[in-house]
Amino acid sequence: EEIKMGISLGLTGPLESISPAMQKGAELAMKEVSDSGKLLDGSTIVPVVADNTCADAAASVAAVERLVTAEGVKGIMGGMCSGETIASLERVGVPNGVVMISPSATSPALSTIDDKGFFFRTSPSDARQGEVMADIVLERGIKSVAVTYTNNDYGKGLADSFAEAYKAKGGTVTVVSAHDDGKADYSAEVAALAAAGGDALVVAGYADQGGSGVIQGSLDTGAFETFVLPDGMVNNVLAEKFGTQLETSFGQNPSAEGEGHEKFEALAKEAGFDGTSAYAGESYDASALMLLAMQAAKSSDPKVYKDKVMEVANAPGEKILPGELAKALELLAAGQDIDYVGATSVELIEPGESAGVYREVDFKGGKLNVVGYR
Amino acid sequence: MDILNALVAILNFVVIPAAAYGAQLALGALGVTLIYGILRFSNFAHGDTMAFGTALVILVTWGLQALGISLGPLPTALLALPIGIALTSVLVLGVDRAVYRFYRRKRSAPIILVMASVGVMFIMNGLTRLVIGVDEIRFDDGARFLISVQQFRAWTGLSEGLSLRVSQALTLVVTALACWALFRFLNRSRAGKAMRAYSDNEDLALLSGIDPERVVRLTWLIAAALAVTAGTLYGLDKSFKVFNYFQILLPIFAASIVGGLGNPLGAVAGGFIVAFSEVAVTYPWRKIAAYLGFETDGLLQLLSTEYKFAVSFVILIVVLLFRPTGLFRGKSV
Amino acid sequence: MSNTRQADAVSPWRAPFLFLILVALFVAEGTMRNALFSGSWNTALAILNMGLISAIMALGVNMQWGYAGLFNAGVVGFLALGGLAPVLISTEPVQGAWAAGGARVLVALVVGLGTLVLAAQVWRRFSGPLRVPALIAVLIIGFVVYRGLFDPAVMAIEANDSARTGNIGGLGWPVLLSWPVGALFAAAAAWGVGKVALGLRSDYLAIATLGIGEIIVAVMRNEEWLSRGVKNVSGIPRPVPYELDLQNSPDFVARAADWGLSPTVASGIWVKLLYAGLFGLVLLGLILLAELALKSPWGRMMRAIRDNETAAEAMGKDVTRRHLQIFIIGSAVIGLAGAMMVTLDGLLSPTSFNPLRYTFLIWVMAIVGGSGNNWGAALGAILIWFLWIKAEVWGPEFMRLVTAPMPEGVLRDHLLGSAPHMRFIALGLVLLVVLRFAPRGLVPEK
Amino acid sequence: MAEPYLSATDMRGGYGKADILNGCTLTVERGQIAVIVGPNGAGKSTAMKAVFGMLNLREGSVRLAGEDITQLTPQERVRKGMGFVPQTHNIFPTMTVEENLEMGAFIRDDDFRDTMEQVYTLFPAVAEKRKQNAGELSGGQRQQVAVGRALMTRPSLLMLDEPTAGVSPIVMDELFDRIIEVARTGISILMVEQNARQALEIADIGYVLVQGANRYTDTGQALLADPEVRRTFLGG
Amino acid sequence: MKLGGLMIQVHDLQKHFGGFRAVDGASLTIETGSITGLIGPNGAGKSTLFNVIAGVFKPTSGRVMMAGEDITGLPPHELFRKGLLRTFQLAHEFSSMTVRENLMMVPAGQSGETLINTWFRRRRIREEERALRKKADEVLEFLTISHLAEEKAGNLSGGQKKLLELGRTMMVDAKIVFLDEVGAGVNRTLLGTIGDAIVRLNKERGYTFCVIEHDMDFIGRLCDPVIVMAAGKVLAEGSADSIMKNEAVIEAYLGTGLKNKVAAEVAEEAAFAESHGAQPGLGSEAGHGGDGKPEGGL
Ligand SMILES: Nc1ncnc2c1ncn2[C@@H]1O[C@H](COP(=O)(O)OP(=O)(O)OP(=O)(O)O)[C@@H](O)[C@H]1O
Ligand SMILES: Nc1ncnc2c1ncn2[C@@H]1O[C@H](COP(=O)(O)OP(=O)(O)OP(=O)(O)O)[C@@H](O)[C@H]1O
Ligand SMILES: CC(C)C[C@H](N)C(=O)O
Ligand SMILES: [Mg+2]
Ligand SMILES: [Mg+2]
Repeated sequence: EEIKMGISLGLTGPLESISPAMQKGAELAMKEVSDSGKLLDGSTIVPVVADNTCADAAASVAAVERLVTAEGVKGIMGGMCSGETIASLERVGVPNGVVMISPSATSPALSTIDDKGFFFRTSPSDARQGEVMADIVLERGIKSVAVTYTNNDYGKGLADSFAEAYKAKGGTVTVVSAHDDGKADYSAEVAALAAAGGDALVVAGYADQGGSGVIQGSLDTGAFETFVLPDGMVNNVLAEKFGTQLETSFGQNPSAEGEGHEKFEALAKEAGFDGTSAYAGESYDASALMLLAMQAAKSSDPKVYKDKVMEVANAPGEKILPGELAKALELLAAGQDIDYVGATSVELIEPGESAGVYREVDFKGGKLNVVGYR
Repeated sequence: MDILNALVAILNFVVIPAAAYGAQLALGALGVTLIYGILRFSNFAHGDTMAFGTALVILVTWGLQALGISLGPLPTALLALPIGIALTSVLVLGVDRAVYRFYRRKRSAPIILVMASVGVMFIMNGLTRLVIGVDEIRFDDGARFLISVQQFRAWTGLSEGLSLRVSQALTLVVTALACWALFRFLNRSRAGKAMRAYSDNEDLALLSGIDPERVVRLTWLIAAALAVTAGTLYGLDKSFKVFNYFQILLPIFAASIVGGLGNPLGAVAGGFIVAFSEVAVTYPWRKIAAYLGFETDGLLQLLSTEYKFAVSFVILIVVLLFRPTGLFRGKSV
Repeated sequence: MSNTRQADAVSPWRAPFLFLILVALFVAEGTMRNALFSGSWNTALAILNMGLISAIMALGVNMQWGYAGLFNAGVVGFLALGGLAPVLISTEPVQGAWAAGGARVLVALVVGLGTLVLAAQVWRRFSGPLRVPALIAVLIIGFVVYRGLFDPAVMAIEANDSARTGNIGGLGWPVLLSWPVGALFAAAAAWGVGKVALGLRSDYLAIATLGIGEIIVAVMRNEEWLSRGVKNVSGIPRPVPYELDLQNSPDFVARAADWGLSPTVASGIWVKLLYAGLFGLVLLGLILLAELALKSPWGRMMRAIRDNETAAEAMGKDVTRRHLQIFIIGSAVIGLAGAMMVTLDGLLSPTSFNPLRYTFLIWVMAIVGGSGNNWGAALGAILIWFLWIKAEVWGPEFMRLVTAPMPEGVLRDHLLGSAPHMRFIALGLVLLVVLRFAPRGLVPEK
Repeated sequence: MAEPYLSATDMRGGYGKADILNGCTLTVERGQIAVIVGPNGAGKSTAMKAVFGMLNLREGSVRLAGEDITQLTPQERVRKGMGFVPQTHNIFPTMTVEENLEMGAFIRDDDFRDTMEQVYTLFPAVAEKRKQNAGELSGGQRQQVAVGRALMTRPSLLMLDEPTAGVSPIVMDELFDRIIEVARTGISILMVEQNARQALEIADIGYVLVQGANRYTDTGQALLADPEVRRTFLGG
Repeated sequence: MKLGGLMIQVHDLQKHFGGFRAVDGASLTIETGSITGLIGPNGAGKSTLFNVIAGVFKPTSGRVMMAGEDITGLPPHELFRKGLLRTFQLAHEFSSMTVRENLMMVPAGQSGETLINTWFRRRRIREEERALRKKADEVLEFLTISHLAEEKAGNLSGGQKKLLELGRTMMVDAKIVFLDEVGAGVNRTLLGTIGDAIVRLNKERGYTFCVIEHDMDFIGRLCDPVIVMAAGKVLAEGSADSIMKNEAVIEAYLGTGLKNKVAAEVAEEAAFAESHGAQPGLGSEAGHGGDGKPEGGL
């Protein structure tokens, strides 16, 4: 059987620069499974890519509609951005009964959405990240921060959950203000943040968007020296760009410790892309999960295999790392349990999202260093 | 001392950044306004012409850097600029030949030309991405700061710092020069007058022995030069990202309109109005107030920065209500 | 010396012919399975539905530009306002939201509006040196009172279960009702905007409306109490049955089987057909009204105004009033389309309201279709929308074609890797080609 | 007989499908004043445009100084020494009066300040307004600027489409005077006039154009003397 | 001419452009039922005065009354409803509409101009349209451009556009019509006919006219009184005869005749022009003699 799998990413638009690595990550898993020849008696996987533009819900719905109704995909690795994901899920995924596993849509709203069991994500809800971030900041002895967020559901949700947690734990938030992505200039935002003051600046944005614009402006004018950087910002690009200027900055992103991640990085390198790029690992895992669930359910019908996703993702069973998909398929075929770990230590909690293991990072020496996991 | 601190804070966070941003907008607006003034349509492809030109400049810069050529404290990109301009000019002239000339001959309504320019915008947009990809690119080398915050603090002993980047100073200087040169060119030189004559009354220009195609070519050449220069300076100051060059188009249009379309002085004034209204109106005065002896809890912010763009548009609309064709009495088709 | 444009004669068969082509495109999309078409009726209908809505938007733009020469570049704002209606009218009420601060917000808004009215009165009635200070005093006092009432009320509403709702909530009325309400919202805004800005000419009006559009969208993004701002409202009720319900209804499944369709596919098609019917009905109704108006002295008067305002004014036509009238009507139509679009999406997502997509693309549709011609605008809209969607597939396909003869290597990889960007190039090329062969639009005004 | 300086023979052509010109012939000798009169819409302006190459001719040819210029573009004709004042849209509205005149001298490389002074003495009213935008002038003043612009060109053939429309009597007299003077320097003049009686007074040759074809061709005096012509075309 | 009071009173009107006084304290009256001529050198401020009266420009100061009512600064469309019509010096046609439509759009209060009616009152509109069309065709007939009824107005010749300008004023019952150089560019034979029409409209329908024109033949034949403007002020006023003899007017405006060799001959022709005997632009008032003008000619 030839199984088509959809990949829905914002290949053009405001996140066009992190999409390629995500696409490659997803395709890597599919290729691995395909090459192994072990899925459902030698089925091959054909990835079909759709450009959801990230920003335009209507275009995303149209693109995903095409994947499902025209291409007849059996599952979708996507969507990418929360707003667009909600739209395509409600309009296409659920009505057509197609499983969607998003690597990166992190809005808390997706936890409560009525998905009829078709939606999962390999990233955690931002409700959790806010708490983790608040802990890290306080532990570093920073008692007062300014917060800027990218003005969308992701940024807003994250900023809110952080500010709430931080205040509850005794910190002071001097200001919470939005910045829009893709603006020509961030002087106004920097000026406002600087005027409000604070020991550090929390930047809940995107590394190659407004987020780095704000950081740039702050560094140039000397407004802030320390930046707190959540998932959208933790990125090698950022380290390359600012180098030692981020000496005192730190942050966290969903990503688990262990071999999984390193193995994935190696695989990615071999395949010619950067495995540490944001959400590349999550994309790999999302694809892998769907394919493994098929094997477990012995069916490529999403209505059937959707019930197996949680099962393959979680214990009990043998741990599966990136590059070991063939082994996992064999085990499943033999009726054994697996516990998929993958690139990001996947652990799905109800209602089908990553539990949220975060790695804490800093930028000492102009490099992205992992400090620990929590 | 505290008053000095307050002053420095305003300079550092409001005046200098807004002036630099204003100059960037102004430089872009000069190109838009020129095309509007002479060829009488709003060129939506201008932002992407800027992007395309800058992409070329970056490629050449990389080449130069690989050869070990540099300009000392100034960015190498300045050396690459002429080449970028030349290449972009070729492209732009080609586009005019392939696209706009047809509608000019047909005497199509300006709106048709605008729509054609939207088409060109899409194509250039894709082309730039093909050439250089979508990643953010930093290509500024040489010294970054004329005055850096640390230096300034060390010199003055003030607690507030002040920074002035090379790229900011460069942009300001280039903008002033470009505006002056363009103004003189249009109003004094023969070719410039021919361009204005053409824009006023095409047929009569023909009857005066002015070669319309030459005028058009010249216009595109200058516009291309302005676009590439604007794009490069902007990229040096911020960074190069294709997407941003589309986004900057809106404030550029706003700038050229509020100043009065077709008028170089207007473009520059418009650029600064837009920039200053964005930065100044949303500025929280708390810190300044504190330096002046009023401690408050509130931010003393008129409006939050989410509305900065809205604010600049409100100001723009108010200006237009009192000056319906812009501050400097622009044209309207 | 004449500056008049030479009108090429246009065959009367052109419009029907183009419509046939369009139909053929959709049929191809629905039936043919190849590199260019998907062969799925679901896709075809999905494109058609959004195409119909786009047609209504383009119709609104066409009314303003084509009939009256008003350059409204704030389409996205009126669209967004229209889109607010389904949320406020037909989503379920939010528990406790009204109690938290609903009344206070209303009072605050009334105070805000009252301030503006008062300020306008002051400006009109007063003269002399007191005028400006009085105006400023009114504005400042009004602003302070307004913020005093507004801010706490908003905080209270937003604090009310902010993860799931945090907004004022809807009335729970039928969603179809929200369509005219959406039109009304947009019309009301257009009235205010028109009063202020319609004195401006061409591109100046354009930039002013562009700004107003941005402001409206900015408000919708940031005023969370209203419609959750950037956190989006999803799950907006719809006027047609849900696919899953259909799939679970034995009746429907049986009928689908008669047609030889799987229940999933059939339910998708059926729902989309229902939508298409609704949208088509609205579109045709609007076109009918518009055509009747345009082919009567009213239309003649509008054309006269568009041609030469000074002369029309001297011939006794109240240009200002007529401009306002058509601006309001056009905006209402755009608002209606906005409400319909949000209903179709089931989602209000203010971040997606960007001017490229919802102002310029709509303009492209209206102009490519042929400004001044209702059928043209509709045709242009559906066609451009079709291309906008298909460019996603055709662009990369085109790239594959181009690179096929190339030797393996870095360049080829680079080009193939950049295939998605061909979407823009493809779209741009198509736009230019259409404009080239129909420089006054596909179906020009006679 | 030597060939006339300008001879446009048997011109046929129009804007769209229908022909406006139906075999119209115009000739002007060196230093002569030729005047075209005729009812509104007769095709006078069209004939002028045709002579100037702004209209595609289906038939007929235009020869200047013995050279066939039928295929030349208007610009090239300007360089051959033709100057033209159109009936409408004949100024650059957002340029100053002075710049308008400068544009008239665009193809001249020599010093044209003299000529400009002459134009200013001819039209003192516009001299006062030399720094003002031409678009802000009154109707008659614009007309004066337009004629002034053409005079700046120093053409060898000057074509004027209703130069005196909207011009006050005193200026009109000056203008006709000046035209005679110009013609005496050897420049040929081809003009359309509705102030026909005055124009024919000074005309060496007059053409009455009706529906794109020559109806009468004679000396100015002869046409003035013809009662039929007077009644139907010159207003009694 | 029987006069029934004052149709228009202009009181100390000023209109400045920047520092320039285009109209500089003009006061004048137009009597009901008259055909008043307004002449003056180029740039005297005639068109500007018209534009102020017709509401295109707001006056810098001064007042305009129409039939005793203050109409200063009213917008043009309201003036139209009060019966004040005007034509433009530079033709303002509706260029993308046909010539007939240009005329049919003129009358005010057409029921088809109300949006609701266009949907629910089709019958009534059709009837009105039929009547309008008939009227428009009559006007076209009169202006000798019936064959152009379906032509786009933008394609008309210069003179035809002028005719259309005039034709529009004939579509409704006006009280006062301001004509700004209808004659410029119009064939003189046709202008004669237009003159007749003006007289007829004046006599039969009681229109008051105010006419700017540089063709003194035309002015002389039609107008009484004639007002002369110069430099933004009223220079002289009186019958056409007296005006043409007025030294100041001759100096500022009329000039001393066509200074060429045939001036005398022209003067002779003037003799057989009856009525006021004015030979336009020629200024040679030979027929009346004794005005002390030089013979003219070089
Ligand atoms: N918009 C304007 N700005 C500046 N000056 C102006 C403007 N409009 C008119 N003028 C000046 O006002 C004066 C009067 O112009 P107006 O058009 O009223 O003259 P006119 O008497 O109608 O002349 P003509 O007989 O040539 O039509 C002229 O000198 C003209 O230059
Ligand atoms: N651009 C055009 N397109 C189509 N027809 C035109 C165009 N210009 C003029 N015509 C038509 O050509 C005919 C002749 O026009 P032309 O301008 O040559 O007349 P004219 O003799 O100069 O008249 P006038 O004395 O009124 O200026 C007219 O019937 C007019 O309707
Ligand atoms: C790609 C990610 C940064 C997207 C983001 N987490 C969102 O939900 O929108
Ligand atoms: Mg003519
Ligand atoms: Mg005048």
